[in-house]
Amino acid sequence: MTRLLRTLALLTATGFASPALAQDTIVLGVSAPLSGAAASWGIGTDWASQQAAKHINDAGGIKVGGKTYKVEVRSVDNKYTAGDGMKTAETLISRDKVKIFTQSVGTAPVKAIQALTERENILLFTSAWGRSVKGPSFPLTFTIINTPDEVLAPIYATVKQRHPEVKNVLMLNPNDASGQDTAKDATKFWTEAGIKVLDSLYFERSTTEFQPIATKIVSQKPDIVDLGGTPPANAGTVLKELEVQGWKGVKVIGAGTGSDVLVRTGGTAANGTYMGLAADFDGPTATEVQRKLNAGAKEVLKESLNVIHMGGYDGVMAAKAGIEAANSLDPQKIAEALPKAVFDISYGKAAFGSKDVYGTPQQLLIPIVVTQIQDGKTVEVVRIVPDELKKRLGQ
Amino acid sequence: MDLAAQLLVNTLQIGSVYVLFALGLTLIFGVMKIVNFAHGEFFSLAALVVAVLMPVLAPALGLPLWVDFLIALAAAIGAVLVLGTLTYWIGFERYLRDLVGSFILSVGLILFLQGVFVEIFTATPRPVEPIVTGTISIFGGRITAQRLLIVALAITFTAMLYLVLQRTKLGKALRAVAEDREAAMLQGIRYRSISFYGWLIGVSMAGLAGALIAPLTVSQPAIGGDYLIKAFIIIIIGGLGSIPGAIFGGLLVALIESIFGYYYDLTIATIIMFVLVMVFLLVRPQGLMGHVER
Amino acid sequence: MAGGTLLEASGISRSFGGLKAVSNLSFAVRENEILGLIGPNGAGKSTTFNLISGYYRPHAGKLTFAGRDITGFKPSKVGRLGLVRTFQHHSLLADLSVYENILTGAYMFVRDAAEREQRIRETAGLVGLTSHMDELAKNLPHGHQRLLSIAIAFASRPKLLCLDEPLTGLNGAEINHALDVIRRIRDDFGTTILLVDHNIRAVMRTCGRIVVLNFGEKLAEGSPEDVSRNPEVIRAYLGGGTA
Amino acid sequence: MSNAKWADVIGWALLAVLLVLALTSGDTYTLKVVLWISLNILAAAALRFVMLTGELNIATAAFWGVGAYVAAILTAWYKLPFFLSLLIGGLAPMLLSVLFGYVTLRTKGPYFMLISFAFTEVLRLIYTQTESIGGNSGMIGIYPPRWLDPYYSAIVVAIVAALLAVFFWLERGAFGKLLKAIQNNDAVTESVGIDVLKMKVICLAVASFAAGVGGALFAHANRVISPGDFSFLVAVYALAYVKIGGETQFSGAIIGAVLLTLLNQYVIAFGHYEHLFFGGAIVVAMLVLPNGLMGLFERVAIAFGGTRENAAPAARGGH
Repeated sequence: MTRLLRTLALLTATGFASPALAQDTIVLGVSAPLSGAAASWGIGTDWASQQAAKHINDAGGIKVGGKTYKVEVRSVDNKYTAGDGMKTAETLISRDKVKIFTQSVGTAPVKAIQALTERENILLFTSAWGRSVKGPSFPLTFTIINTPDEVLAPIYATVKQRHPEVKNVLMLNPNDASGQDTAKDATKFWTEAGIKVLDSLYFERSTTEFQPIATKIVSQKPDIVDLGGTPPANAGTVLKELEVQGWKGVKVIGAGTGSDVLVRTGGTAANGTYMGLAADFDGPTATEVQRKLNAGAKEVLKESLNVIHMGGYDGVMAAKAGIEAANSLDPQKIAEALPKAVFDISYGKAAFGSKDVYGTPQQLLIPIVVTQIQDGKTVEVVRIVPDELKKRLGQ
Repeated sequence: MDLAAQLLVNTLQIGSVYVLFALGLTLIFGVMKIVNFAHGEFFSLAALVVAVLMPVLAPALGLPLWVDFLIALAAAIGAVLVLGTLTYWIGFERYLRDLVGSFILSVGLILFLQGVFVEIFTATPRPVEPIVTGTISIFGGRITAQRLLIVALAITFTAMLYLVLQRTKLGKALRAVAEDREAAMLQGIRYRSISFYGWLIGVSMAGLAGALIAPLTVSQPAIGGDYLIKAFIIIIIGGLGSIPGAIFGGLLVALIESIFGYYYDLTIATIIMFVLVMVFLLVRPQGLMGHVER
Repeated sequence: MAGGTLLEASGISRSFGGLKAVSNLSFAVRENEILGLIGPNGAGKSTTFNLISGYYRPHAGKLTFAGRDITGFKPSKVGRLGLVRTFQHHSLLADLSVYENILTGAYMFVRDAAEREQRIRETAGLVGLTSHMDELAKNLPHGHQRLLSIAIAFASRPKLLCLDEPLTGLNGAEINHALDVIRRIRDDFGTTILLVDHNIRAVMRTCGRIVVLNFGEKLAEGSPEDVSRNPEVIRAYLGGGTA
Repeated sequence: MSNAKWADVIGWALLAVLLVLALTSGDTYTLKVVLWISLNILAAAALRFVMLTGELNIATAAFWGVGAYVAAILTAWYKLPFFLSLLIGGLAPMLLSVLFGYVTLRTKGPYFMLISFAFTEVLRLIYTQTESIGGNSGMIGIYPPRWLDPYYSAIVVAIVAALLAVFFWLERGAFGKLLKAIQNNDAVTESVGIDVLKMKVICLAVASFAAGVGGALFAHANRVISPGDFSFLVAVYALAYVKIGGETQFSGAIIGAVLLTLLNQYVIAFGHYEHLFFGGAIVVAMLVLPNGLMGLFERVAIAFGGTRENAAPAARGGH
């Protein structure tokens, strides 16, 4: 409850209706689910974003045109829906004069917010998956985590190489924009890898009983089950049910993020699972910043950070880099300056790129990591630093 | 794997928890004539308490896991009773037999309690280690020993509730009040205290369901919502206030979920249930098992 | 003087869970008469009322009203045809004013606003509630409430007004007033009346003819004098409890 | 002037203030808040209108959603004129509500409440399964015509005020009294020739037209819609406005919507505490203001020498 009291104190201090701000503060927006079934994504993202703001302020703030600004992150609950995403984003934009959203989670709300931000000249950083949110028609949108185009080809290739006998795959995804986009991309990449897609199933995010789905999967006898964008807690439950019902095959979670929750829910059934987004922020390849953040999150949130949470931190850092590179607070100028900049984020030095894939350089270049659960531990199987990033860093 | 057997096994294990949850809801309706939309929050609370205690108890006590589970279950019911007493005294007592007032109160409670639960338990999904391991085959349908244990417990609790209602003085009073409040009051039954006990038993059933589901799934503060919608369908089909109706409805809903979830998908299954409810209401507005009114 | 048949029930039956509440009952209400329907508790009077006013559907038999087969008609349709009833319990719109209560009765039958206003005044005047127009029905004294329930029904100016125990709970003076109102409705407006009440003496005093029910069947029918001398009726009342 | 009339004056005055703000304010945030308040007023009034018959119609949310989707499809896909799609956005749910009502309004109280809840959720699930309207992610790019953009809030306030005037006129007239009669005692009402089912269906149809127009206005204000926007919570919030404003008075819906929308704007800043505070506010209001703010107002008025009204009965659901 201490956080609650602190927030209350803060609100009382800053006034009632619209928290007034000191002149030299930049307000950054975060739009993420803070309630409901996906709340843990939003709450972790909010926390990581606040940490980034603290780091920046502790280090003296952001300098623009000779003036120093403090930053403040305001997170709003998009409830994972387009409508609430839109409404809360409008409040941040029109009331709090937010010019940059440093992280936005959930494809449906992000698509909604994007319609607004692109029109009103506002910068949007997002972890939304789909190709449909990127490209030349969205010059002010930047993606700050790896997405199917980066991750899927390497992970599927790894699976194919280690299990040459597999012929077909069955996919399960949450029934929403994120899941549908994932399924679409996954179908493409599996087919390119020479694997037949038997079926592509969906489930509602609020589902708690996965037995009927598991029965359905098992009856089709797939060689591989790809849980795509299924959140780790649900994925673990599905894997456990699959094991109970006697299925033994190759387990893949293309867009799998948190591995400790997966292990806790799946138990031994999670062993052997390949994941595309499950960076281990405690492991030997994690940076110092990531390890510290992760330790902090475990203490405060009782949860390890995942890639989407980390996107909250990286979004704020990228925003700072963009502002300083442009030496301006104008989103247009920042968007022009960002692709040229090389800057510090939680992964170390990073930059935006991938123009050859998307048509515009708006994809954050960070290491692509394929991990596998082995005896309950997350083990890196493949680690690819994008060639483009190497080039930009002069390696 | 024999498909029919597997689907039936699925039905039984899904249904047993639905039945418990819906029993509480229908009992509260019968006695208080309100629909407790906050029922899911009691479910969530119990699930969260079990999910939080299990990993703590095991190393601290060094007892067999099933003993830990029983302790956690008792603690969960304790928490539910405390919350139930508070919400009754502060709120529901004033909204007995007021459908609209209690509805809005319970919806306010949903929002409020979810906020509080996120604050206390965090939004992180919490799994629980298996209490017993192993898989058992029933006529070719496979079920974990864990789930079998849960099903057995759910059936036991349902039977206990049934016995309490049929045999005890309190149970008879509860049924009398549900049947005809005024007649019951004429016989000297104190409605207010009876409705309080009815409420506590009702929310405890939700709590039991939540505590039992905790080892089978991952618990987080929003977990009750999915069960709530299913439970509404169950009690409409079974007839509001009808105990046998809730049992029948719970198993029917689980069967539909199991079969249609297999052949189509779970959302289609839910839509089918809703359509079924519409048809039921058309044919028999008082539900399948409801009393025929003169 | 009584004329032709307004309502005819022929062989109507209705049972509940095997219990026959009304069985093979036939009787007729003649135009412009006041017909009394009496019988011991549980004789089937209320069921009969609910059957003829469409609240229950007969399992057998036929109902004819003003030359029309109304068997199985909804209550609202029966009401629109001119057969309107009052209720024993919950006979009012408790949270509405007297004015609004009577307005509800007139609503379907008078479309013109001024005419409707006139109808409401006239009806209130007839039962003596003119000075209570803005009071809520639930705040009225019991005697006024009984009169108001008659006023609601009569505001529709029905052909047949069926009164279900309008005298229950009234004192002597109130009973006389209510009976006076009932007689005036028949005399001044030519309305036919079917009256059910426990107050046998009052029914005898007011009605031209009486039908006696027992155990869902017709026991006797005739003038008050005939009926009161009928040994079966006497036995039913002495054996069956309250009169 | 009696308390009830004072209450009406307050309600209409609030609407007038909203209209003036919408016409004169240049601040986009103020305009947005005025817009949201107006839409919430409409939802609350539509819900309350059916409450006059005693039924709690959670399907208000469903018809709100149908209006939104229909109007969105018409303007975004078929490029129909905005006002025409608005009209059809009202008529489509109205027609649907007649079918729905004819089937379900034979039940009452908790059964009708639960079935209207089920209907709302089933429609929402159907949207999620319909890929052509974007499934779970919904539709984007639903714009009002460009020339209307600066006046959009004012147009919304005006339309809402017009629909409220219709509700007000109907409620004050014989029809409204009839609805209250049905709520009070449907058996007596039926005995005098009134087809209760038909009246309830008409009442529902009127309310659903307004809800549909509300949904259509919402879709064009938000420019995006998704199934999650039309869950039963829409009706829950509407009911909260009605209850906290005070259900006995027509103005209760207005006052409740104004206050709670403003409160919600405030609690948005609480991040993930939003739920906690909004839910807490509803609970506290239910505990300290059993008759809502209008009830409080009446008590204060009586304390200062006003007269107790033989006011219209409470619009209540259930038995």
